[in-house]
Amino acid sequence: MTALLPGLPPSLPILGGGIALLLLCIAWRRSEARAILIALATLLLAFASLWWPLLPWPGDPTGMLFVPDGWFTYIAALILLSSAATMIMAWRETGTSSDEFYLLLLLGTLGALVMAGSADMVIFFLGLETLSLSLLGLIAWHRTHPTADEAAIKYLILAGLSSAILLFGLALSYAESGSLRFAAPSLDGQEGPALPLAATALVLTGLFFKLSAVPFHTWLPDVMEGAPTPVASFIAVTSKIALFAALARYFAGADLLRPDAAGTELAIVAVLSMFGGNLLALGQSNLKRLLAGSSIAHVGYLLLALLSPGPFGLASAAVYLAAYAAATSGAFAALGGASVPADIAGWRGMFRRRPALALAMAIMLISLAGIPPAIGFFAKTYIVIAGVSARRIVLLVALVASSIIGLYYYLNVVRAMMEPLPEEHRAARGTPANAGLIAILAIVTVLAGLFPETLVRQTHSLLQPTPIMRQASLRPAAPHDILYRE
Amino acid sequence: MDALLLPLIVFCPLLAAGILFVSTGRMPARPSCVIGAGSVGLSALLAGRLAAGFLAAPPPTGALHVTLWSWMQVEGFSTRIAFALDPLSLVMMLVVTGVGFLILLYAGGYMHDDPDIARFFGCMTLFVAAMLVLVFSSDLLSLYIGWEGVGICSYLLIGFWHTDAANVAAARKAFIVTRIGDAAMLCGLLLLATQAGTLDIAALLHIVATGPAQLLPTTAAFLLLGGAVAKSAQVPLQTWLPDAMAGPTPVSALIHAATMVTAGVYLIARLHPLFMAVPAAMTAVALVGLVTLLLAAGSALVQTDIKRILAYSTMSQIGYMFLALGSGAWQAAIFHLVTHAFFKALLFMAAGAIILRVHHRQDIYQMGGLAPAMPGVFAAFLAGAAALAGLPLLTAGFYSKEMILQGAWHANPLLWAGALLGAFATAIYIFRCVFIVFFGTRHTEPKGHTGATMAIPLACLAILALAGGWMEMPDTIAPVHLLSHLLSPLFGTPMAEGPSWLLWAGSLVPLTGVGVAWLLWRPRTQARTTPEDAIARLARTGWGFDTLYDMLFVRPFITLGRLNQSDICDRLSDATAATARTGGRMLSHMQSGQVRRYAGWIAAGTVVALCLGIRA
Amino acid sequence: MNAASPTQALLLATILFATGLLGVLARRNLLLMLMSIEIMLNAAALAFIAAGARWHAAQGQVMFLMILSLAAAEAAVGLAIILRLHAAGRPTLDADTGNRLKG
Amino acid sequence: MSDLPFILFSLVAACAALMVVTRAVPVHALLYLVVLLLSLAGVFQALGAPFAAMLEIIIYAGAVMVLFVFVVMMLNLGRTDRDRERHWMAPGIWIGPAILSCLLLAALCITLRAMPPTAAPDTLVSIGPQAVGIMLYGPYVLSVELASFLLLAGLVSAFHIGRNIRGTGAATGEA
Amino acid sequence: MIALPALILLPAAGGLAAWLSDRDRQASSLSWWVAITTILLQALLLLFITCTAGWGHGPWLAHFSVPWIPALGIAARMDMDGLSLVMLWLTTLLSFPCVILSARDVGERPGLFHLLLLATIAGINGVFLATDLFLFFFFWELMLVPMYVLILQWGHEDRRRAAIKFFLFTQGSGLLMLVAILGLVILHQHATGILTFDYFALADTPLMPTAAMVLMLGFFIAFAVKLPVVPLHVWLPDTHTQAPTAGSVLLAGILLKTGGYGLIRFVVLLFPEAAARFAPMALALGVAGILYGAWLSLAQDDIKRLIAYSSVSHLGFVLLGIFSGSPMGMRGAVVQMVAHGLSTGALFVIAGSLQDRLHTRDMRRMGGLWQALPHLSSVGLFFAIASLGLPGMGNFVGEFLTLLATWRVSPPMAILGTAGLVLSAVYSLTMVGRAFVGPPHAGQGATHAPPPADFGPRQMTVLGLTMALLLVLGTYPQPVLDLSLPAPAHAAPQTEVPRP
Repeated sequence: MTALLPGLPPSLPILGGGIALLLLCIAWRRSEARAILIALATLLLAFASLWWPLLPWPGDPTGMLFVPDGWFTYIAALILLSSAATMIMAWRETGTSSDEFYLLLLLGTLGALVMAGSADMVIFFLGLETLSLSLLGLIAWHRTHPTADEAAIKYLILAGLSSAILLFGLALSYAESGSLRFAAPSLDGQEGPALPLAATALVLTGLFFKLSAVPFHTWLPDVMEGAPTPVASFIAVTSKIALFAALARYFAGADLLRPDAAGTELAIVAVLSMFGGNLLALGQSNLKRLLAGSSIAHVGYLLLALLSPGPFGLASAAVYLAAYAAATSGAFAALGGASVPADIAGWRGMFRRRPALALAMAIMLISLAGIPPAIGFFAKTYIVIAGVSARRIVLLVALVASSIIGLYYYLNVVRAMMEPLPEEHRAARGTPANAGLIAILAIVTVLAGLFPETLVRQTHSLLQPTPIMRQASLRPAAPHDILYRE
Repeated sequence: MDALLLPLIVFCPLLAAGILFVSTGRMPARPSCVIGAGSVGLSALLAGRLAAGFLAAPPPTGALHVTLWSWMQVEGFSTRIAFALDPLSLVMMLVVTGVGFLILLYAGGYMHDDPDIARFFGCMTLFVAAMLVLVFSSDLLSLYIGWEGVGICSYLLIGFWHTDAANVAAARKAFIVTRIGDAAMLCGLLLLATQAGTLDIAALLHIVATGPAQLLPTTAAFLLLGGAVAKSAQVPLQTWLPDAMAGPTPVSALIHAATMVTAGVYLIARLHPLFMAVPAAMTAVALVGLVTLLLAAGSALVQTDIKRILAYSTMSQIGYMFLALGSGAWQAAIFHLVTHAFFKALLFMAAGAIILRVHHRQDIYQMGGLAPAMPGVFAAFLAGAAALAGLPLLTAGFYSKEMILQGAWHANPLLWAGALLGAFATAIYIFRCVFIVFFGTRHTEPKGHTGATMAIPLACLAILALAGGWMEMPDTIAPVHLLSHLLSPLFGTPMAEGPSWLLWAGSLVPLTGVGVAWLLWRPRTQARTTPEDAIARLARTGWGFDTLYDMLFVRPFITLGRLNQSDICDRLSDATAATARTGGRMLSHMQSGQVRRYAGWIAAGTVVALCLGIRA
Repeated sequence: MNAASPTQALLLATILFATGLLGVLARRNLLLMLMSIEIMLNAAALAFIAAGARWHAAQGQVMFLMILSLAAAEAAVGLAIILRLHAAGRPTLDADTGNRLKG
Repeated sequence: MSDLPFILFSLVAACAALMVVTRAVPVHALLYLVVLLLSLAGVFQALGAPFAAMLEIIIYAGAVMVLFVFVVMMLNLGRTDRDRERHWMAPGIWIGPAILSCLLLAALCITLRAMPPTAAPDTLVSIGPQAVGIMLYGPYVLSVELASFLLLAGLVSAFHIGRNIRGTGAATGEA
Repeated sequence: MIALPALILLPAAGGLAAWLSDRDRQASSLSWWVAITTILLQALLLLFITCTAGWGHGPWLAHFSVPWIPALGIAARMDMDGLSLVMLWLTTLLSFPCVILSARDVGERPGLFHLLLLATIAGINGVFLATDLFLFFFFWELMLVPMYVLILQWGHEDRRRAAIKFFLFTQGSGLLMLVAILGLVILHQHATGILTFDYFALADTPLMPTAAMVLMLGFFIAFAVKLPVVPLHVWLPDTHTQAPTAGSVLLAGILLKTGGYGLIRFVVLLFPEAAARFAPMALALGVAGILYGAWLSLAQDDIKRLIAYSSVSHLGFVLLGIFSGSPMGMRGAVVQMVAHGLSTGALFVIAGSLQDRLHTRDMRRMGGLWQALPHLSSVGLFFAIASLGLPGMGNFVGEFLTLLATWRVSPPMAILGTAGLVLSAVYSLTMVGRAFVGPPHAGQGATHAPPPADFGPRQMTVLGLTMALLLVLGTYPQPVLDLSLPAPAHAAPQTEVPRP
């Protein structure tokens, strides 16, 4: 059995089982409470299983479909936690017959986990598309919202397009090397590097699309605006974490400091994302779109970490992912819990109406902006450490310049919340679960910012994705190796 | 004992100033006067006691040194708050406290119905204290405290009646113009401190005397001259003094006639070895003095405001002192400083008494025929005018001016000629004033009478203005050399006297001037006017310096500042912000909502990445 | 050179891929955009099969199967959304007009 | 192996793809798409992948296309739709996409030409269902499981979306 | 010494207490009393620290260190030398006018106001103490946030723009400094293999001249924005103008000084060679600041803007002093900072009071205020005179020493700087002339509003003490001069400084 399931981390079957159970439950009798309980329990179980793996990880990915190394464990923990946060956000927010919502969320989480841990193109592709298809259902969830369909169709077409491009890239890569391992082609010993580079470019398009890096980002604001708030959070957090993990894994063995096309493209996209995201958010009055822009910019910062190999590169990215996940989830939870239109005007005077909520929102925004004492400050510092350490001067300059733009719009929201409101009316409250979530995230954001040592130590040692050797294909390609011919 | 006395002389007025400032608005008029005048009087008494002691038993080093405390002590530079009493500062001390007391006494009468009298006396006593600091300091930097201190007091007092915008403007102008000189002086101090490592006057002069000849003395002397020129209202920084007459008359008497404006003379005299080391600076001092004395006398000839006449006269007289300094006649300069303090304070106070009586009018053409109405004031004014004109034998001004003429003759006969011309003009303008104000038809009926507090100082100063010159006489008349003798440890023996016809010339010229004035402005039936041609107009406006400066410096500066009021750097940062906002709009535009266009971006990005890959 | 070589097949895949892209970019009808995407997916599938043939391995066909399932699922969801759009006020299925999410 | 079928199917496929993209009537495009899929099945066969060719015909050209046909029928398109479609396909609109597509094509062709030779001989071997099956249920058995989740995700999504069509339609109809 | 972190925690805790004490709306002045108590306690604490400091045991007087993020070599390390002590005292002293005068009359939510005020002070104290570069940067950024909210909530009409400008400029330049800090840390790591943010360890980093220059510039720009140095000053006039009075006082009095402090502590002492090479440029910038600030100050109609530009001018002297390359200049710069803090802080108190009373800052609508507000005007006159650098006041000592130090390096620069003194007289007296003296403004008599209240005993006492401090600083600056020379970066305190 173990030979058949190479490297399978136990959290995946747990999730699969949970999905099956939920399916049965839905078939038996619909109940939102039971659905969320099962879903949360599944996530919790999967989370716990990260620390008690059934199968020891040998440390060598050869011949394995999954790489349950430290990087995966960490990312999986983040994915599971942020999924749980999404579920709590969605509690009583998604209307009737919402148990399927949790089913889809679980499916998406499964896809994300698969993607984060995959060592093989097939697996990666399946994870990606599982996530993508469940997202489609989630985005189009609200039948009464006129924008839901629009968001869904946009996502469908663009995701299809990018999937096709990604697939074509994978195919080229396979055609070139004969290996389905999910890793960037190594350029050593090649006569003409054009084909592997072209394949990488196409694959990167697919990854960047899902990561919503500029210029592949255009769908994100629209989709996030059209989707229900928890789903937007899911897109911005869970999906991005998984994709970033996969991207890091893809380039795990590659030397990104070398001025070849892949490194250059990554750097260009990083700079574009930093500026593009921040500038895009600058002009937004809708908070969801603003957060979309912000999340685009954060992808740029993360790419800087990725592009800075060395002792700090991915460790800083890991810390940053955690900070980003906490703050963005928190911001969306606050958005969901505020029960006001998600534009800045709706949030005016929030400090008078819902001081605690406004404070939490302010903490999240401050964290995203990278201002102490929130964790975002430390995380950004850490990324800059990595960048400086790798001497990524241009990228650092871009980070500094675009961060200044970022400060403006984050603080603009804070400012709006502080403005006095002519008429004092109290907005409806969100669910207690959501309020608890917001509180926990706010506290975590501040405490982690004040005492980041634990997080740093967690990420410091673990965290290089294990490189996947390209030549370690399942089937070495040679004529005599063809086992079955007609 | 003396070491305690010296700071105490400064401290008395300083304490009074403190009390008066703190109590402003609550203390009635009389106690204010008592505190103000009394403290200075006490200082004068102490100064007298100190002077007596000094003269009786001069300290062996020639000066009494008192170090109060170390002011700044850092690497390579230290300065102390330190006082020294030597003959020069002794003379100055007596003038400042003595004349100062008389003027404050007078002010008690002059200002007694002003609601802000406490503030007035506060500023006045503060001024006396600052002036004493200036005089006593044995360190150039602590001298600078007094130097700027008197400046700020001058500012406060010129603008004392602050509800009138003109007064405020005059005060500001006075301070700023002198501040220009002060800045030059500060540069000089910086240079000296850098080169010599100290600002202690004695040490500094020692270094100048013994040190290698270098750039230091020349530049420093000229920079310090800049400060002196501004403070003493000499060309080209003289424009503030006439406007400064906006202040109350006692202020004009004390600050803008007797003491502060002579600080420049004092400074140069104090640092005379430095200036002697630089012949060019000496020439410059003499020329500045000559030019000022002639220009100012010319302006005074055509003024109609009695205080402005006196102001131009002050400039002119200080020009004499500068001329003397530039000629190397140090004693003459100090002597004239002393006598000028007497007679010019007298003139101002007499003028103040007149102004008070004629309903605060200052135009001499609106007075006329006042001699019968106020004989005492007339007598005092006449005494002052005579001393100013330098009428022979009787007046103090005669002796000091003679000494200056002698010195100028020794330096350069041309200087002498110019000075003589100035003396001629002096006699004309001051007696023009006398004739117009006190003779002829009465245009304004005087009211009230001049009180005792005003009369006593007038009398005292009148006596001093006439008799004060007898402490120093030419050998031709009587070999009295009290002042020269006193100052000789500092300045050396005065130069020998010139031929005796010089004395005759110096005696006859003022008399001729009085005669000319009588011819032109003697009481007549028809109205007496001042000529109204272009030169006269130019002279009346102080030879157009104000207009020139206004056009050259003030206006461009203000205009450019106004243009840049909103700060061009700020616009640049705004432009950056606007760029960012435009970028945001462009990206929003990219977000057109059309899925085809989004797909286009994706495809374009892919194609570009592909092309990158192929090129690599 | 053998005409039916994997390289030639890859060339065909590329042509189909470009044509599909042309369709996605140029057509305004959502249905036809969806069809164009199907073309692109097919091109990718063809590329995988060609690559598999090049390496004489079965993995290309495994991937083909996965793509097939994706295409089926995506077509199902996509068509459902199109139907809903059609029913809910965008009967022309025009991708360019009627967008509320923008800016 | 004969070259002729490959070349023939390739040509047909390319032409059919172009037709799909340029048809004004969706049904025509759909039919060309079916032609494309069928000819692709031929190409697969020529490449030595008979199993893939069968699946292409059965599932793709069969099942998936039926879905499309079904939807096109439900949409109930008419002459006005065709005219509108023609109008949308004004020549100007093609310029940008064509440039992008051509660039992509050119770039990929250049890279393909630079494809290094493989260790394998340039002969084609046919890889039948058996090989695929062993591969699928051997090392890649997990992918089958995952594919089922993928299909489940698609199913649930499509179900949820599709369930509400009538409701919303009725709602708009009433309004 | 545990008292060092207490200096940061005490205001923070006091602020929280003030905030909580304002929960019930009845006792709105309770929070004010809490705030005053906090400041008093802080003063006592500082007195205690001053008394128990390790005098005579080397330049560093007190030390505190606990590990914070050991994985990255970050510690919560604080050290105090004379310079820190002077700046801390300045902070503490200026908190009094802030709270006693300005915060008393804040309109709504005084509790929050006091919280933010004290939080800013806590951050500033941290900046003056931290000797771990990460900790320093942490405080450096942290002190901006409450200030931002202060301006935003209690500022004047155009507060949004001002607040965001303030934040963007300071924070943005801070990011540059962050990059420079990390660059230094990484270079140190490359050279020695040790990852640390410790100030003393980093001071020994061997650096190539170019690298040192680049890093130095990173620090310099951040501090130059804060100081501010022309042309990076543009945030300052807007911010000062729009900030509430207490905010202006805090900004002008202390916050700007963190820039000067940083220049001394981090630019000059960490990169002595690079700073020396950069000195001519910095001197030129300083002179440009002096003249440009003075010039624009003269052109303003808004009294707060005028004072703000005068700050630009005054702090040009600080730059001159710091980069004159001699201890004398540095001492002069510190005195100038202290004196400017006192005088300009007081001027902002006065300008703020004027705005409270007249509801305008436009000097075209003032004039002749002396008659209605004699106390206020006389105090204003005093501080205007102080700010024009009259000898005998602290400002003169600072300006003289910096100019003297500059003269040794470059006489032309010193001459230009001296020219700034003339201009300072011009704008100071123009302000006095337009606002306090002269004929009363026509509009004032027309309104039948009750005459504005003059300064009462509370204001006069506090401002009187400030005057006294300025005078003492001007006539006997030796204690400050002795303290103000920063301890060298290489003389790290080995362990806990022994108690005397």
